[in-house]
Amino acid sequence: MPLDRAQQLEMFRRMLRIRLFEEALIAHNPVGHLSIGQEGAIAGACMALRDDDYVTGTHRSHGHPIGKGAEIGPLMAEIFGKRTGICKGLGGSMHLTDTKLGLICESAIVGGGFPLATGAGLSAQVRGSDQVSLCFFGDGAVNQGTFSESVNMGAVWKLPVIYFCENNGYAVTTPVEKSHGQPEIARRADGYGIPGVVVDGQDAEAVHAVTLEAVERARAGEGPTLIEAKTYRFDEHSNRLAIPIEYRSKEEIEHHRNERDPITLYRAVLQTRDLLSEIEAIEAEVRTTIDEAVEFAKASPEPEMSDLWDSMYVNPISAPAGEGEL
Amino acid sequence: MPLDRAQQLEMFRRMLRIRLFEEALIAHNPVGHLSIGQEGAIAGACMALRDDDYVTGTHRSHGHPIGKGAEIGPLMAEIFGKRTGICKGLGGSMHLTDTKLGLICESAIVGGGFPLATGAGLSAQVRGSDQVSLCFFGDGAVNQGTFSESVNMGAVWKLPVIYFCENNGYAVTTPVEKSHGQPEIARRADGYGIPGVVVDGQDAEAVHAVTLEAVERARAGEGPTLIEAKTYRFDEHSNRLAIPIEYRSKEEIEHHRNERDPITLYRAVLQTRDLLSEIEAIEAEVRTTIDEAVEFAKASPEPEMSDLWDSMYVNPISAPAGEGEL
Amino acid sequence: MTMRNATQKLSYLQAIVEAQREEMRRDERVILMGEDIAVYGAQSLFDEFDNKRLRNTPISENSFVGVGVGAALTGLRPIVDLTIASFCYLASDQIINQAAKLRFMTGAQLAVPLVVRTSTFYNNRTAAQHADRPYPLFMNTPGLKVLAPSTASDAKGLLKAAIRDDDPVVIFEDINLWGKKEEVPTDEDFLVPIGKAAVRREGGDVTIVSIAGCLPHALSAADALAKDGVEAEVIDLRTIVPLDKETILTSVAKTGRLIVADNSHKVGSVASEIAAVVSEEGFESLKRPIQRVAAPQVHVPYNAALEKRLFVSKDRIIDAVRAIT
Amino acid sequence: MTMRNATQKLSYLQAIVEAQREEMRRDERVILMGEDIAVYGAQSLFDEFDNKRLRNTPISENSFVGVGVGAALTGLRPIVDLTIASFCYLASDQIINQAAKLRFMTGAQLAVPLVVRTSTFYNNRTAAQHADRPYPLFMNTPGLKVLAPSTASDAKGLLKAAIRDDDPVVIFEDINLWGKKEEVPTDEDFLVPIGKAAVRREGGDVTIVSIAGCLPHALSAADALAKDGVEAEVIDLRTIVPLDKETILTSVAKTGRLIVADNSHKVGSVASEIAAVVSEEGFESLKRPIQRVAAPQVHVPYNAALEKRLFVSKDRIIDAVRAIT
Ligand SMILES: Cc1ncc(C[n+]2csc(CCOP(=O)(O)OP(=O)(O)O)c2C)c(N)n1
Ligand SMILES: Cc1ncc(C[n+]2csc(CCOP(=O)(O)OP(=O)(O)O)c2C)c(N)n1
Ligand SMILES: [Mg+2]
Ligand SMILES: [Mg+2]
Repeated sequence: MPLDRAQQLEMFRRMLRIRLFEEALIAHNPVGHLSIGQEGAIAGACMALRDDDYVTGTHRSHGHPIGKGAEIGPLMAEIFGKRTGICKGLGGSMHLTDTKLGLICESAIVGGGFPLATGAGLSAQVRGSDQVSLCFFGDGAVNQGTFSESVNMGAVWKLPVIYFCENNGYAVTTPVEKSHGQPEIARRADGYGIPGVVVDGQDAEAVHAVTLEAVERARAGEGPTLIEAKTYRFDEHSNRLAIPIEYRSKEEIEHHRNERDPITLYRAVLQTRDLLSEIEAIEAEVRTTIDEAVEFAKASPEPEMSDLWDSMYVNPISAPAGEGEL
Repeated sequence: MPLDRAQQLEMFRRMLRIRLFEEALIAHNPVGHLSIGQEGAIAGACMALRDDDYVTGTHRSHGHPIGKGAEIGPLMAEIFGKRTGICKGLGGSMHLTDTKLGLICESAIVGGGFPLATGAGLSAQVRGSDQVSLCFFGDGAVNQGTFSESVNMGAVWKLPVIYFCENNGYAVTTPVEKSHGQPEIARRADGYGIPGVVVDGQDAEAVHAVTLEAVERARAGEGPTLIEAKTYRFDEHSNRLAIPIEYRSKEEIEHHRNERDPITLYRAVLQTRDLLSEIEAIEAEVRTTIDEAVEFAKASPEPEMSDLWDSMYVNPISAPAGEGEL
Repeated sequence: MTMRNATQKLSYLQAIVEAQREEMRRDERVILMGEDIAVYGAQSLFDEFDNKRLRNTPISENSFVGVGVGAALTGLRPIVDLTIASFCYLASDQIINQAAKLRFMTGAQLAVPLVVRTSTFYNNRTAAQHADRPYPLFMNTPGLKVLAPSTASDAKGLLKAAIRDDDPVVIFEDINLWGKKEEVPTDEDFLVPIGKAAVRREGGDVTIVSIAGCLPHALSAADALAKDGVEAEVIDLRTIVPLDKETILTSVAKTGRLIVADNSHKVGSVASEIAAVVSEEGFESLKRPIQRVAAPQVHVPYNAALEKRLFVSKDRIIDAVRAIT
Repeated sequence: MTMRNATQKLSYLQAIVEAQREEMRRDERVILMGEDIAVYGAQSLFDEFDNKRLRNTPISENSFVGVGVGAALTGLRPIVDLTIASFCYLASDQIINQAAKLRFMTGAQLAVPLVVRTSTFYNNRTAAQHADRPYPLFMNTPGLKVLAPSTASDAKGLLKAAIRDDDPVVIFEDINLWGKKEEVPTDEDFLVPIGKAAVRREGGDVTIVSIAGCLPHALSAADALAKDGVEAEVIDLRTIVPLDKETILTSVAKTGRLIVADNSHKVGSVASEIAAVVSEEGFESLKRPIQRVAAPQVHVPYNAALEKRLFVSKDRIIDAVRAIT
C-alpha cells in the first residue's frame, strides 16, 4: 500500500525533524553521533511501522525515536542531560528510547540490539500479538557475532523481525570493503535462509516500500527480512571524537551532500506532486518545534542523586546510609 | 596430488587408531565425547596437512591429534588423568592437544576454536611462513558468533585457514534443521566471500582431496575455505551424559553403522587396490599400539599438586604459603 | 488445592524443575529457553507445555540471553538456562551491558523481569573450561540480583521468587547438590525471599558463612567442632546480591570470629566482599583475623583427585576455625 | 643511542604509544590489533609500521581478542586494543576461557604472550554502557596478570613489561589520566616490574591504597590532611594481579589504618579484595575499620554533574580518613 499524501508529508516532516534536531545540537550542545544524511532510511523504515511495533537502535540514536514519531521536547532535554529528558538525563545521546512508541533500546554497544529486537519478536510471537520488531543497525555492526546468532534465531523461529541496516559505508574510519570479507551486506541473508534486499537509502519512498513488504511478511508469520539501505553520514562519526586520519575524501562527502541529500531529493519529489505550500508550512512548523524543544531543554531542571537510586530496580533497594548523598 | 599407496595406508592406520582408541576408552575408562563414525572426515582432513601446520579442535577432541599423527600413549594417559598424559592429566578428554604436531587447542567451549585457528593463520601470514591452520568444528558451533566473526576476519585478511565442519547432524540432541535457519552449512561461506564446499565425510579420500585443494589455496595466499564434511556420530553425544529423549531413530543409527562406516568403506576400497595384507598388518599393529597405550596409561603416576602451580604461568608465581599443600 | 504446610520429597534438581512447572502454570508469560533443555532436567515439562514456551535454542549464548532480555522488555518473563557456568562469560555482555543497565539507562521506562539460570559443574572431571564457580562475576555490576541456593527448598523457593521478581536475577545452581533430597513445600506460593541469608545452625564461638555447595561441609565441620566444645554459627548466604549484611554482622557481633567458605577462587571472591564488609562495618566486634576458605589461584585440573583438593571441605573449614579459636 | 637516565616529557597517552613503538621496533613479533587504532592514539605508528603489524579489525571483539590468543600461541606477541572497558564483557569468553586457561589445560605445552589493552572511559558523559571501570572482572580468574598504571612513566614501563611478559596481561588505562604529562625515561629497556606497588608518599598515620585515576585525588587529599597534622602514606597499586600484599601489609603495620580508593563499584571491587587480604593477614596491626572509597551501586548517568559525584574525590578520601583518625 503506497503512502497517501498525508503520510508522504508526515514522512517529510519526520525527516526534517531529524535534520533540524541534529543541527540544533551542533549549535547548542555539540554532543553525539548525528544522523544527518540518513534521514530517508530512518523515516522511510519507521513509516512502515505501527505505533505499537518495536524498534531497537544504536549509538546513533537520535533519528530513530524522531522517525518513529516521538515527542521532540523530551528527546532534546535528554541530550541536555535534564530531568525532563526522555530518560531523565540518565541515558543521554546514545540512548534516546521512548517506550511509548515501542522503542525499547538504543544500544551503544555495537551489535547489542540484535538479540533485543529478536527477543521482542519472540515476545510478539509467544503472546500471539501481530506486532513486529525492527532492528536498526550499522554496516559495522554486521561483524558482531550477535548479528549472525540473532538473525539465525529469528530465521529458525520465523520471528516477526526486520533487520534494517543503515549502511553508511563506514564504521568510524573503517570502510565496509576493509572489514567485510564480502561487502554486500544483504547477501549475508542467504546464509540464514531469509530474504535480503538492497534499497537506496536516500530515497525515502523506496525504503518505505521495501520495509512495508518486510513488515507484511513478518506479520503474516513468514519470518525475518534483512534490508540494506545504502546511505551516507554527512558529518564526522561523532562530533566529540577527533579523527586524525583522512579515511574518506572531501569530494566523496561533497558529492553526497550535494547530489544525494535525502531531504532535498524528497522535497523535489513532493514538489512535483504539487505539495510545495504544505512543505513550506511543515518547514516553519518543524523549526518552531525544534526551537521550543531547545527552550524547554534549557529551562528544565537537572536530575538528582536520588533519581539514580530510584531508577535502578523496580523495587528500589535503598541507598546505603550516606551514599544517597554523595 | 592424490595419495600414494603409503599415504593411503597411513590414512587407514590413523582412522583405525581413532576407532580402537575410542573403543578402548569404552572398555576401560568410560569418559568423553567419542569420534566413532567420524574417522574418515578427521583423517582425510589431517592427511592434507604438514606436521607443522596448525590444528584447533573441539570437546570431541580425541580424533584430532590421532588424525594428525600424534603418539598414542600420552593421549591415552591423559584420558586416564595421569602425569604422563600429553597435558599432564590437567586437560583430560576434551583437550587432547599435542603441540609437537601443531595442535594448539581443543576447545570445550563450543565455538572457541574459530578465533584461535584464525589467529594461527594470522601468525603464519605475519611471520611469512607458509604454514596453514585448520579449524575443526561441529555443525552446532556454526551458530556461535565466533564463527561469523572469525571466518569474516580470515576472509578480509586472506588468512591461510581451513574452516572444517564435521557435520554429524546433531548438537547434543538438536538436529541441524531445528537450529539453523538455513541448514546447508557450506552455503554460509558466500556471506564472507569465500568458497564453501560440501563433501561426503565417510569417504576419506574425497575429504582428503577437497581439503588438499583448500590447503593449496591457503598456502598460495588466496585465503580461507569452508568445508562441510557430512558425517555421523555412532555413539551418544558423550558417554557420561544421560539423554532422556529420543532425538534420532534407531534405524537412522543402524543405517549409518551398517552402510556408512568410514572404516569399512575405506577398507573395501583399499582391498580393491590389492592392499589386504598391508591392511591386516596395520590392524594388528594398531591393536598392539592401543593395548600398549592402555598399559602405559594404567601404569603411569598421578600428577601432583605442584604440577598445578607449575603449569599456570611461564614464570611461575609461587603458591601462597599453605596452598601448595592443599 | 495444596495444603499450606504440605511437603514433598524432592531432590535439588527436581525442586528446580517443579519451581519452573508451577510458575509456568501460574503465569503464561513465563517461558524457558536454553540448549537441549530436556537434557538438563526439563524433559518432564514437555509433557505439559509446548514449543512456544519451551525453546531449544541454537548454541548462541550471548544472543539467546539477549533474546531473553528483549522478551522480558516486551511482556514475557523468560527463564534462560545457561547450563554450565563457564558459558556465562559468553553472555556477560548481554547480562551486564543490557540486562543490568537497560532500566537505568531508559530512566526507568522499562523493567527486565529475566531469570538467568546456570550451574557450577565443579568436582565433575570436566576440567578448566567447564568447572568455573564464577559467583563474583556479576557482583560488581549494579542492577542484577544474584542467588546461590544450597538446599532443595531454597532452590525451589528462590527460583520462584526470582521468576516473580521484576528485575533481572542470575541464579547459580550447584551440581554437587543436584541429588540432595529433602522435604520441600508444595504450596504454590512458597517463596524464599531474595536478600535474606539463613542461619542453619546457631553458635556463639565462630561464624561460618557458607556459599552454595559449601553448606554440607560447613555443617559437618560445625558438628565436629561441637564435639571439641567450639560452637559454630553456620550462615547459608543464599543471596549474593544484595548481600544480607545484617545477618552476617549480627552473628559476628556475637562470635567475634568469621570464616567464609566459598568454592570460587579466593582472589576477588564473594568471600572477599564479605570480609571487606565485616572489616568495615563489623570491625569493632572482630576478635581475630577473618579467614577465607576458597579455591586457590590455579585452574581446575581434569585429574579427579587433584580437583577435589581445590575445593572447600570439612577439614579445611575445621583448620581455619582452629587457626582463630 | 639513548642515555640511561634521559627522559622526555610525555603525556600518559603518548607514553602508551611510545611503549608500543619501542617494543615493535625491538621485536618484530609484536603486532597491534584493534578497531580504528589510529583514532585511539596509534596514528603515528602508521608512519613506521605497515598493515601487516598494525591491524584495523572488524567490530568483533570476542574474535579479535581470540585471534590475538591464537597468534600468541604460534609465535607472535600481539597487543590487542579493546578500546573501551565495557567491551571487555564481549571478549571475556576468550580472555577467561582461552587466554587464561590454555597454558594450564595443555599441561604447560603452550604460552600465551598476549597483551590486552583497554581504557576506562568514566567522567566523560558516555553514560552507562561506556563508562565501566571493571578492574575486578578478571581478578577472580587465575592465569592472567592485571595492571592499572596511574602515571605516564608507569603507563610506559608497565606496558613494555607486559609486552615482554610470556603470560597474558590485561592492562586498564584511565582516560582521565590521558593528558597528564611528566618526564618519562627514554631508555628502551626501561621497564616497571609487574607485581610491585609504588609508595608515592610516605606517612605514618593512615595508608591510602589508590587504584588508577584515584591517585591525583589521593595525593591532594594527603597534602590537605598533612596541613591538619595527619600524615598519609599513599600507595599506588599499579598491579592488580598479582597483588603486592607485602607493600600494603608493611604500610598498614606502620599506620594501623587503611583506606582503599577505587573507582569501580564498591561491591566486589579490587578494594574489597585488598580489604579482605588485610583483614586476614594484617588484622593484628589494624587499629580502626577499613574504609573503601568507591563508586556506589548505581550505574553511571549521562548527566555530567551526577556522574562526577559517583567517583573518588579528594574530599571523599579526606572524609574517609577523618572517620578513622
Ligand atoms: C561493542 C562495541 N565495540 C566498539 C564500539 C565503538 N564504536 C562505536 S560506533 C562504532 C562504529 C559503528 O559502525 P556502524 O555499525 O557502521 O554504525 P555507524 O556509526 O556508521 O552508524 C564503533 C566501533 C562500540 N560502541 N561497541
Ligand atoms: C559455549 C558452549 N555452549 C554449550 C556447550 C555444551 N555443549 C557441548 S558439546 C555441544 C554440542 C556441540 O555440537 P556440535 O558443534 O555439532 O559438535 P558435536 O558434539 O556434534 O561434535 C554443546 C551444546 C559448550 N560446551 N560450550
Ligand atoms: Mg556505518
Ligand atoms: Mg554435531
